Amino acid sequence: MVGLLFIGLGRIITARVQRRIGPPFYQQFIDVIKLLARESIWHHWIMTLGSIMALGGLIATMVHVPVAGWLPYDSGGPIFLILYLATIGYLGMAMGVSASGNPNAPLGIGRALSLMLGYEIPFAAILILFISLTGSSSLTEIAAMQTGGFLSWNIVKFPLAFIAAEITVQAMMAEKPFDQMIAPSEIASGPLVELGGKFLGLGMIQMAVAIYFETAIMVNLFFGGGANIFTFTLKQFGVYTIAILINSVMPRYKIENAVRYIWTVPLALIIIQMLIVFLR
Amino acid sequence: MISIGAMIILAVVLALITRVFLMKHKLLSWVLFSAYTAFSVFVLLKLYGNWNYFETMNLSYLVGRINMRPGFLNKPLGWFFSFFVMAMSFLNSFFSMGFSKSSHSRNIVPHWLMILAASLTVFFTKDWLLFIIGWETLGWASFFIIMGGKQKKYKDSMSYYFFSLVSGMLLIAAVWMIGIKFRTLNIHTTTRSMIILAKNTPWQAFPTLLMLTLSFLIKSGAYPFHIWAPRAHKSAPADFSPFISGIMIKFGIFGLLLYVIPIVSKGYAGYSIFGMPVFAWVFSWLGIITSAIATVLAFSENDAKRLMAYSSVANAGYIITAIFLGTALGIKGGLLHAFNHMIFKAVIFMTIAAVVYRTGETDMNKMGGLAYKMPITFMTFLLGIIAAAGIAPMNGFVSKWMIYQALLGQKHYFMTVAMFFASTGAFLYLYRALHAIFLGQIREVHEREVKEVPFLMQIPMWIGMILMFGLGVFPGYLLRPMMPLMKTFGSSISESLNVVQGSVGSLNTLFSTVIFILGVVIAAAIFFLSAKTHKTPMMDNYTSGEDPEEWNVTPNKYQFSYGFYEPITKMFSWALKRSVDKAYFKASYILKIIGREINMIFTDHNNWGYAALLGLLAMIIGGLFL
Amino acid sequence: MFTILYTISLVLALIGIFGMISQKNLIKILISLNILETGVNLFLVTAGWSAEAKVPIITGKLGLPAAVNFVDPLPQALVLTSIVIGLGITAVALALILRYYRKTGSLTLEPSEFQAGGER
Amino acid sequence: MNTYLTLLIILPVFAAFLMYFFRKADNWVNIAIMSFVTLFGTVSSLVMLFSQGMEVVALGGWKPPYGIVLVGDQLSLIFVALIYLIAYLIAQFGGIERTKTNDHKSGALFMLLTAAAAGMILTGDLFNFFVFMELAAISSYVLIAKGGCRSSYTGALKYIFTGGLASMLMLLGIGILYNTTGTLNIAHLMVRIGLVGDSLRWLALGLVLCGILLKMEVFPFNLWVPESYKGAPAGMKIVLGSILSTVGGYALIRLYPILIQNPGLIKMLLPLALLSLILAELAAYREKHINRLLGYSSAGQMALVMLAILFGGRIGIYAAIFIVIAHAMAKAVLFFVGAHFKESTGSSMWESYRGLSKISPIGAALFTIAALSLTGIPGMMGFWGKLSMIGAGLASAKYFSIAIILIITIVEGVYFLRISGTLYQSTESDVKAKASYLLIPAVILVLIIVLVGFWPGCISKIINGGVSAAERSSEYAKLVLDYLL
Repeated sequence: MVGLLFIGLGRIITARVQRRIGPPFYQQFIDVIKLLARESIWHHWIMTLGSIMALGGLIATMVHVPVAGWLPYDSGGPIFLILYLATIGYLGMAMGVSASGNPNAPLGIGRALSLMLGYEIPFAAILILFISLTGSSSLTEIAAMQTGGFLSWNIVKFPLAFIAAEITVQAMMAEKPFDQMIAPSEIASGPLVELGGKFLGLGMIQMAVAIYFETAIMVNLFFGGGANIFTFTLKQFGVYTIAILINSVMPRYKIENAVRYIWTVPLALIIIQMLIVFLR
Repeated sequence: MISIGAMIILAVVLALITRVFLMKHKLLSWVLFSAYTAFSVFVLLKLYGNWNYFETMNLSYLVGRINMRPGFLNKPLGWFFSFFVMAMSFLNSFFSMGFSKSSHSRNIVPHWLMILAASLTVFFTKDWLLFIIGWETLGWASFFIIMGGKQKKYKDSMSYYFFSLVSGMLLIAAVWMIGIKFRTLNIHTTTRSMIILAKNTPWQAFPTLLMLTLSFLIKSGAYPFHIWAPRAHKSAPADFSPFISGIMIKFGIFGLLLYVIPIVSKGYAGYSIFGMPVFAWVFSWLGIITSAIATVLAFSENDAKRLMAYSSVANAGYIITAIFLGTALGIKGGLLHAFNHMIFKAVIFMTIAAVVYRTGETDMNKMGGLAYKMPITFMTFLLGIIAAAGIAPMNGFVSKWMIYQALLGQKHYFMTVAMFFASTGAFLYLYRALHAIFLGQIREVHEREVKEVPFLMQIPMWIGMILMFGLGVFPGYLLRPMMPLMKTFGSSISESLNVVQGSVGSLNTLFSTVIFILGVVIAAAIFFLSAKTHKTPMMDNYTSGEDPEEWNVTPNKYQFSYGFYEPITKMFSWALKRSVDKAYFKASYILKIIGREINMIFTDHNNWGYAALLGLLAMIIGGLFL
Repeated sequence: MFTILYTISLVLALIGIFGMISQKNLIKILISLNILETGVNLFLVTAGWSAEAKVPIITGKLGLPAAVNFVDPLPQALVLTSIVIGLGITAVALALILRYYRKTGSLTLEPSEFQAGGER
Repeated sequence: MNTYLTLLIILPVFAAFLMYFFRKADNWVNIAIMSFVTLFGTVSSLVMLFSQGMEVVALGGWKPPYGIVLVGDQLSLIFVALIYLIAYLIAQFGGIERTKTNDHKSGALFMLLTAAAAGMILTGDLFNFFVFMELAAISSYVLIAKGGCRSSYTGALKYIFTGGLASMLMLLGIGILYNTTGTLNIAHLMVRIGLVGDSLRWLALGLVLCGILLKMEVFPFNLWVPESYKGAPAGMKIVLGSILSTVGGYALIRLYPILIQNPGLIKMLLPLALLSLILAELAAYREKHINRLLGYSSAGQMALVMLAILFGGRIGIYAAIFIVIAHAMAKAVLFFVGAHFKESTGSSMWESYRGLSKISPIGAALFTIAALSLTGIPGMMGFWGKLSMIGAGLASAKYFSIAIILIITIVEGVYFLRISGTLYQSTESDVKAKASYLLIPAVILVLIIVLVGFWPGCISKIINGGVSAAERSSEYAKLVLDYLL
């Protein structure tokens, strides 16, 4: 829900940046409900399986990300599990759209995965930085480490890492300049090309869920979690806003340039950050 | 209770029988094979827990001054590996029974039985001599299986045999160094002596350890020696590839765990780096480099079996890294990953074999959409790649997670990042295989001809699926029996069924799986509660309702497979250009040229040969004044 | 005297070896081999010879004890054997050279074609 | 028992003359004579071997060191038994007589050769050794030339010249030895060799070695090898590969106590053996003609034997004996099977043997096993030799040589299994298996190879006896000299 709200608000922001008025913030909810209500065409049960697996995987991932220190189960927000559970969502999505038989879809997926290869590495480096500092791979503990006011937030302590993470998350959310997988003008929205009706609706929900937990991870890593759910969501929205703002003014990279960029700038930043931390 | 030696002899005898008398009766020999493996599994199950059970053969060998009576000893490490060998072969035999109808080589059963005998020897032997014997028998026996009487496969099998010989030679040399130093060839006593030696004078232990490590690494396809893996897998009969990938690659791991790791982790007192002996550190890195390079090579691979072979090499890389960390967690993670990899990679190769069985192809560019015709195979493959990519609810994730934990626990951050690269890369190429083989557009030929494989071949697939999922949810079912094994590596944690302890966190697999299933249920609820669906053929959508035929659009044209990861491949072209393969080819070419030149010496009838003789005389006389 | 004999024999042997190395004609190589052989035989005989010694033939008249200075008879026996062997080798070699000449029309050993096919 | 030792040499010579009288008779008479003689030799030498004694016969009643002695100890009897066994198999199952040169002359020459080989092994006198060597050489020259093709003559002529040169050098060495020590009895030489001055001893032993190295096919004395192996008739190939090289190996082992008194000489021989090994095996790696390939391989194996001896020590000698035996057997198998293949396909190029396993499965299996044995793969006889040899090298800290040996073993394994692989490739061909009787001896030998491969204990005791005989030179000398004195 929150993710959909974010997307709606994000569309407004984009429009404002581009000097348009934009849709209302609840537009996204309307879209989803409308799509779910429509009769849709499908080709094969694997499409269904893929869609369900994708959404299921992403929901499962979302559950593991602590929101303001709160979790439905005392798992502590295990970061590796989160990363790899998210992957099953992506795999499901990829499988579903592959089964649709449209060559644009796997093309988009191929790009998405290439990009994933790019951003996982600096992201892993960032995680390792925090894990080494806290001695725990639990997001809850990483967030808990930052309690005590603005100055103890990691964004302040490790600004370089934050910049790197921001670029990485930009790629993770497939926002410009890293939206090669969607690329509406080149490959007709890539993975989404063959999806219609409720498949597209599910796809939108997936996207919303993904945005939700990605921003939540960022908040936990750099903004000290949140005292309660509202501040937490606010922070999430802040992160998303940054992404949207960058998105609205950026052109698109070629995929190999994107990966190369991710492997140079953010990785260099994070390594400098690591050196600073470890040599201090 | 039947003894281990008798089981080995039984295998050899059965091999002879099948080779000599049953060449014409393939099915019967597979049934015999199946019966033998089932029997072995039974015997091994009875042996579990009976540690330190030993038997000695009534033969005495005199090797140098070392007089010995070879024998077998039941240790947890050997037990586990041999159990998996037998169990996997047993599963595989069902598959092969169904498979062996077509133009399938008749040589497989006898040589496979030889391999089983050799592997039992290697896993249970008490002394190095039998170890060498088993080790080298593996080489030639698999050479004949891999070649399978096909002319075009012979070069590939040769490359396997070459590396196998190299490994064997290094092993012999190392074993002799041990034998000369300690005056015995008993593996377990020399381990203890070696630990002491390594503690006191590491430089004396170093060459032996290095040779042994190299020998074992060659067998597990580590980096500069990895080139045999894709070739052997590609050329091997489709139903033997699971065994190569699942088992053969693990022999090296077994060797490392048997001798090298205990010494390096316990006693090695050489220079250390980051709190780890340089020796272990270097080979840990080698493991990670192996996985990274194999991953990159796999991106641009178009052959399904070669791709999976690179994946196996990458996984062997993780295992090597993990066990060389030397910590209990690392070894546990490595071992668990080794066993998990046995299961999921064997299953993946079985599905590929099923595809080969129906289509006769391994080139992924010539396939596509097979999932629509072979759903069971597809599901198996899907679960297999989920496990292989180390994604959450499957067994591959647990062991990968443990390896990450072990790496982080030892603060090897760069290795962790490199492993992330390899792991994500695995997801890339595995998805590519999934897409190119099973998804997308189905070829018209396959649309007409392909159907699901017979039930006999489905049995191991079903079992594999259950195992992968079951061990993913309850890794404890594997970790608990492994406790006596881990005790030999100095870890005495009692394992619970579904919670795995790491160095910087713990993992509740049951919980995460339940959450995942709940997520799927929610998603399914959303899906099924919403509006109806309407099935249309795939081709309808492209041409906006027009007849695809008129637009000259065919399924064959609409399958996107070729050059799947071209951008990434392009990025790594600098690395691919300088491949090790070329160096090997170059070396082989140079060897041939030298050979020809030497031939000329012998065939050329000019008298300069006598001049060489005179040179010899001069040398003998000149030696006087030296 | 010894020195001269040894020198001559060794020089002969060396000439033979040199001939074998430098010549290409089969007959000439054989002749060089024979020269070498002569040199070696001469060396052997020299080894048994000693100055002012008696002939190693025991006759009835000369019933003397062993203290008498004999020429060592053993090398002479050896040389006899060796000469016979040399003769045999020479004969066999000549026969073979003849056969070779008939077969190929050449008296030098030509390199056989490298990839010669099915011939035995 | 003493007479048996003499009979081992006399009987074949007698048979050779006997054959002349049966020249008009059927072939089987000759075969019967040869088989009887060689079988008798095999059995009697084995009986003597197991009776554990040491036999010394002074010929003509002349006592050593003046007269010629025949010495049958544990070492020499092993070798006599071996060469007689192989000679028997050749004679009985299609060697000399059943090839194209279908006459009694080959048989007579073969018998002479056998006698000479046995004589070389049994004699205790250096000059006598030389004489037997020349006898063997002359018969083998002629036998090689019996092949009748161009390379037979080329090979024979090359062999004659190399052999003539080497034997003359050896004779020179013997002359020097006699001149300085005053004896030619090997046992006596062992005692007296210390009397010779360093440089002269060096020269003499170096020259004597020339003759032995020729028989062992060590570079640069092996330039005749490929052509002779290619040109010789089938049986003669086996004689060359399995009997003559074996005798060379024996001679080196026997003379080892003398050689060891010149440590420098061993230092000089080591690189030579290594060079020989490398050259031979690399040449074989490229070779396409099967008989030449096997010839190169023989040279390589003999270089291995030489290396094993040079590594020294008990285990080195043990390895040397083991390798010699394994090589003789495996090489005989390979040549038998090779002749069978040649008869079947009409070609000697191993690349044309594709798919022969379908036509002659037993032949292919025998070839593979023998090849694996030569490579030193476990389960076969050759493995134990190679294993002991590597141990010997490492024990004497010759790491470089061991590295070379291991690398070369890999090359060897590759080229042998390449041929085996070719045999097992499937093709369509209308070739029929011919001359399958050639496989009978191969089966016998392979059974021995595999038996020993799995249970080396059955012969290691005998070999150890041989090792003791070879190693304890002073004891040997004392025994020979005291035996009749």
